[in-house]
Amino acid sequence: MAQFYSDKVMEHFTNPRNVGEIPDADGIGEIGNAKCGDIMKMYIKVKDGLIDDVKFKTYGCGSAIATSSIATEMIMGKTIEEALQLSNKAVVEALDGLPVNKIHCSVLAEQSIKAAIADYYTRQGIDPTPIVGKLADPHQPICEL
Amino acid sequence: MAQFYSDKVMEHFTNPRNVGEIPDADGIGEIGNAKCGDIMKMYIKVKDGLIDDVKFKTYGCGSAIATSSIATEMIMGKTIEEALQLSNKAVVEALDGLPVNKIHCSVLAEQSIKAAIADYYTRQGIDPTPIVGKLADPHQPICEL
Amino acid sequence: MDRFIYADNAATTRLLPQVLNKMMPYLTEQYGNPSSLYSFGQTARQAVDEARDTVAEYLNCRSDEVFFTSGGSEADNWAIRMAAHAMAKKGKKHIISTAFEHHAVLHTLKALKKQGFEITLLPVYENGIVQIDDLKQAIRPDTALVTVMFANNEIGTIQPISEIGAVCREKGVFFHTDAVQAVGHIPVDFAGLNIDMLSLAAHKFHGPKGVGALIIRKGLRFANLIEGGAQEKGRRAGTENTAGIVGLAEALKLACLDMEKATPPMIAKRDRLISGLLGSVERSRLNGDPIKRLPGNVNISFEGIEGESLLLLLDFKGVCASSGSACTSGSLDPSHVLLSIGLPHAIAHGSLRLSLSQDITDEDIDTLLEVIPPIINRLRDISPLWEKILKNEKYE
Amino acid sequence: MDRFIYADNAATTRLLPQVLNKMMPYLTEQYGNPSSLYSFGQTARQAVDEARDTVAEYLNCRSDEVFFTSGGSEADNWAIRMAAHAMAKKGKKHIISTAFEHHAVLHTLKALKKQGFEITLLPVYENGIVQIDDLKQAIRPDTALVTVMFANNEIGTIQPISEIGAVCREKGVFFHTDAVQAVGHIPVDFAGLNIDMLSLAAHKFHGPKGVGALIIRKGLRFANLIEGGAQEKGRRAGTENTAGIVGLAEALKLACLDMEKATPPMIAKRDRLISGLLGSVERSRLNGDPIKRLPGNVNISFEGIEGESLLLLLDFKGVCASSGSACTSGSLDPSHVLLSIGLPHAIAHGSLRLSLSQDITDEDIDTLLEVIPPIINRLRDISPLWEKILKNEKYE
Ligand SMILES: Cc1ncc(COP(=O)(O)O)c(C=O)c1O
Ligand SMILES: Cc1ncc(COP(=O)(O)O)c(C=O)c1O
Repeated sequence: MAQFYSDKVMEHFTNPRNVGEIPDADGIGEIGNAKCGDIMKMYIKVKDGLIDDVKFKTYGCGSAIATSSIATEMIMGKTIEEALQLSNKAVVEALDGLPVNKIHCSVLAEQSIKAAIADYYTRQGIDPTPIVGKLADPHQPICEL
Repeated sequence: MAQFYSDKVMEHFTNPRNVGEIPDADGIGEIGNAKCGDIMKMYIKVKDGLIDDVKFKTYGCGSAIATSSIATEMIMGKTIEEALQLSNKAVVEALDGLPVNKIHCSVLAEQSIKAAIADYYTRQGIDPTPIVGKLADPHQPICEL
Repeated sequence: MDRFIYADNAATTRLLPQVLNKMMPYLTEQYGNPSSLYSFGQTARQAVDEARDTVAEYLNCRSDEVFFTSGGSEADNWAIRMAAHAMAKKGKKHIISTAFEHHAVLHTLKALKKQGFEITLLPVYENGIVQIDDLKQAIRPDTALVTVMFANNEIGTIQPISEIGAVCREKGVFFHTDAVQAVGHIPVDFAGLNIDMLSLAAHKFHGPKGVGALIIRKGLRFANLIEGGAQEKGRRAGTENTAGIVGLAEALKLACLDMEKATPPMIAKRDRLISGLLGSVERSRLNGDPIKRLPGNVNISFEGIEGESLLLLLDFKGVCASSGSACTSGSLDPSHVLLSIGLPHAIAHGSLRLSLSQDITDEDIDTLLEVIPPIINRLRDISPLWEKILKNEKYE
Repeated sequence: MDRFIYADNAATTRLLPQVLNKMMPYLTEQYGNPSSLYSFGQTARQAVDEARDTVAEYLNCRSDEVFFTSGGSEADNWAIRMAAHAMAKKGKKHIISTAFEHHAVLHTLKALKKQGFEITLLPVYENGIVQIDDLKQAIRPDTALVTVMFANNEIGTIQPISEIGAVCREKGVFFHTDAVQAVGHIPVDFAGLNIDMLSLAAHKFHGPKGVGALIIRKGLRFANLIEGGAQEKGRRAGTENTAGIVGLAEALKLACLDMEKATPPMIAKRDRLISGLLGSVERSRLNGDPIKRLPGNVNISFEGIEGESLLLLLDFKGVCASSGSACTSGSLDPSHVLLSIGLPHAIAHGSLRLSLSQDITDEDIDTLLEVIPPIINRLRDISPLWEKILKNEKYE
């Protein structure tokens, strides 16, 4: 059965890991907008500088859902520093590649994690910008990157 | 078996009637030229005002050969006046039609008969023009009509 | 995989075995070139001529008005470009079309625009139907051509072709219609509708891919798109695709002979599918006029979800369908068709097109009605957009 | 009918059963649209992608340089028109070609001429081969494009493509070659020959009719001939003819794999046919270079007869062949190819093209050598032109 996506993407799309919300999350990040057809929302729980739990909700195409899923796996249990280093490229590689016109989904995943961490710092009263860097405007269409 | 030409054309092309030369012809008419790919040469024998014999030789395509053949049949035994009235249209009809781009062949047939009759009159010392009318210049490409 | 339900007949259709049977001689022993003199070639010639007669018979045009092409796109390009260039010589550089034409038309118009043509795209309103008064107002002394599709490929709405034809004829403006979605599905009467040029594609009515036709009214003569040999009376060069042409004609014949009988049950299935989905999925809406639409077209938007992920999950269930979401096409914006009828982007992204054929059974409809709502719910469950919608939050 | 001998393979070829077998899934169950997302469509997509890779492999180009079209004519039109228009914007409106190109090229050039392009047609001399010095002299600062066919369709002569490619590359002029007669018959190395664009058609090498390709060098990007959907990376719109594309690739593969083994016996048959006919029919001559010609091409003129009647009589004997006579084509002048190599009209009219394939056996060659001379004699017997020739009369 020929597929548009790699087996890995399909696997994550069909059985997404860490779907849902964390009611008492320490940080929440949302990136994307309805106009573009992609919204990712990441919830993190932080304990001792580690990502203790992460969950996501995604509105979007197959690769948007798959990239969110694998990204949560990739940062689960990692330090915040490690999570911040997750690049969209690493996500693409972990999924055995994405079609060219879907690369923006991996950017969304990276950015939504950063946004959640930034939110975490903000809640702690710490300015996230020096740590997290400049984030994409959540209302700017990342799909046009 | 599908054909480009009508059965009648094919029949006359395959078994042309009255092919050859008349060594002591009373009139010979030749129309067409090699450049156009069509030359018809008609030989007639006249007796008591009737076409006593007619033969042809033709260089040309299938319909050129078929039109010459059927034209000889159509004037054989007829009076000169009747032979002069043979129109290219009658030849086309007798052949159950010709493809549009082959109509000029029937004109060649008509003209070559007229040319042979004109030659007959000339040999008799009679100016053929008032009787036969103006003939196509034998060296003008009739195919471009 | 459960059942296999092919509900994407507006994209392409199954080649009917009867049609393939008719084509087979020309894919095997009868490989002669129709332009060859010998009888082996003339047999192919005869097949092409008969196909032309068949097309003429079922579309009510003359045989010598039928020009075979490689498909709908070529026919559209040929008609529009060449009419435009011919008219431009007479100083007419204005073309009228609609906002929701197929890209074969719109992108051709875009190319013409770059070359200095002025394009007016008529609105199609919420129901997806052109209004004749808009057309009347748009026609100017320098209007070269009106090109309006017969039926839309995404939302299936049928345009008032008869009225458009009448207006164009009266005003002396050429009228082309892209009838790729209409031919073989609803009656198409070339002569009776005052059409000057009409495009069609065989693979949309159970014929082969890679073959279509442009019908050009007798007496109209524009330049060629594909120059070369003397095929198609010197107006479309290229060795004839005998098998394809024979297949086109046979498929058209079968579709037209069947149409009267096949249409009412198809409409019944379509309408059951529409009301079933609208009834069982909240915040869903039908796109395009409910009545003036192709017998097999269903197009529904579901808020809060994105079309591609819906298609993928349907694929797991053995359902082939299509969406107007940008993600399917690889472009950024969702379908221009859905935007043209006023859908917001976010809603357009959540659209699903199911296009039926006679292969679809009542059980298939049951299956679709059973399978689709839970998939929508599943996607909504993980959708932050759906969250916002439920909370009545503003989005977009 | 006696034996059936198909000796018109330059017109079109028999679709090989192995090729049809490869196509069959896409003419039956696998009817999915390659542009569709669902797996049913992706199976077709995969087939198209693999076909593209195969073409790339056997022509030594990149997969992303292969654009499928509806045939050779479309490919020629696309390449020439669009390169011309692109270059015109840079003030380059001069195109170089040859006097004996296929009409798909020549008529396209004619259309461009009307639009203000200047066309130089290089002579091809008695042997039917372009001279590289002529090309060098013809190239000007405003030369937009050189288009020279790889091998001629009537007289089979093979052009010095490598030298032409080198000159064009050196001078920075785009080079298109119509390789419709070459591909599948002689080695064609796209990258190695410095070709910028190359046209081919499947039905000339035992593939299906109605499908071809234009190979466009990576980095070159001209306008589209057929605008519309995103197929072929947005450069050639139209729902993909999956079966045709698969057939093209399979036929190309088989032809190329077989070429080394098949060519020497084909050349042997060709040369036996040529020398047999020249030996047994007085006042006959071979048209085109005897060595630099396609393995299957025989083209001989017989004085004093006209080609069409020869073809009809051959047809009775079960022989399919072709002629350069005007009568065959419905035009007035005999083939421009035969005139381009200096044949007088009258002699050009009496030409016969026999184009062989691997189906042709040694017995077939015997039959041809047996059957043809008496037919020539029969036609000469009733030919007043032959009379003149025998009498050494001037004619024409
Ligand atoms: C040299 C050459 N170019 C172009 C063509 C046109 O190819 P097609 O008929 O497939 O369009 C042909 C054959 O007809 C040809 O022999
Ligand atoms: C309305 C409409 N026009 C044109 C086309 C193009 O047809 P094809 O893909 O056969 O070129 C299509 C289908 O793709 C269509 O639906």
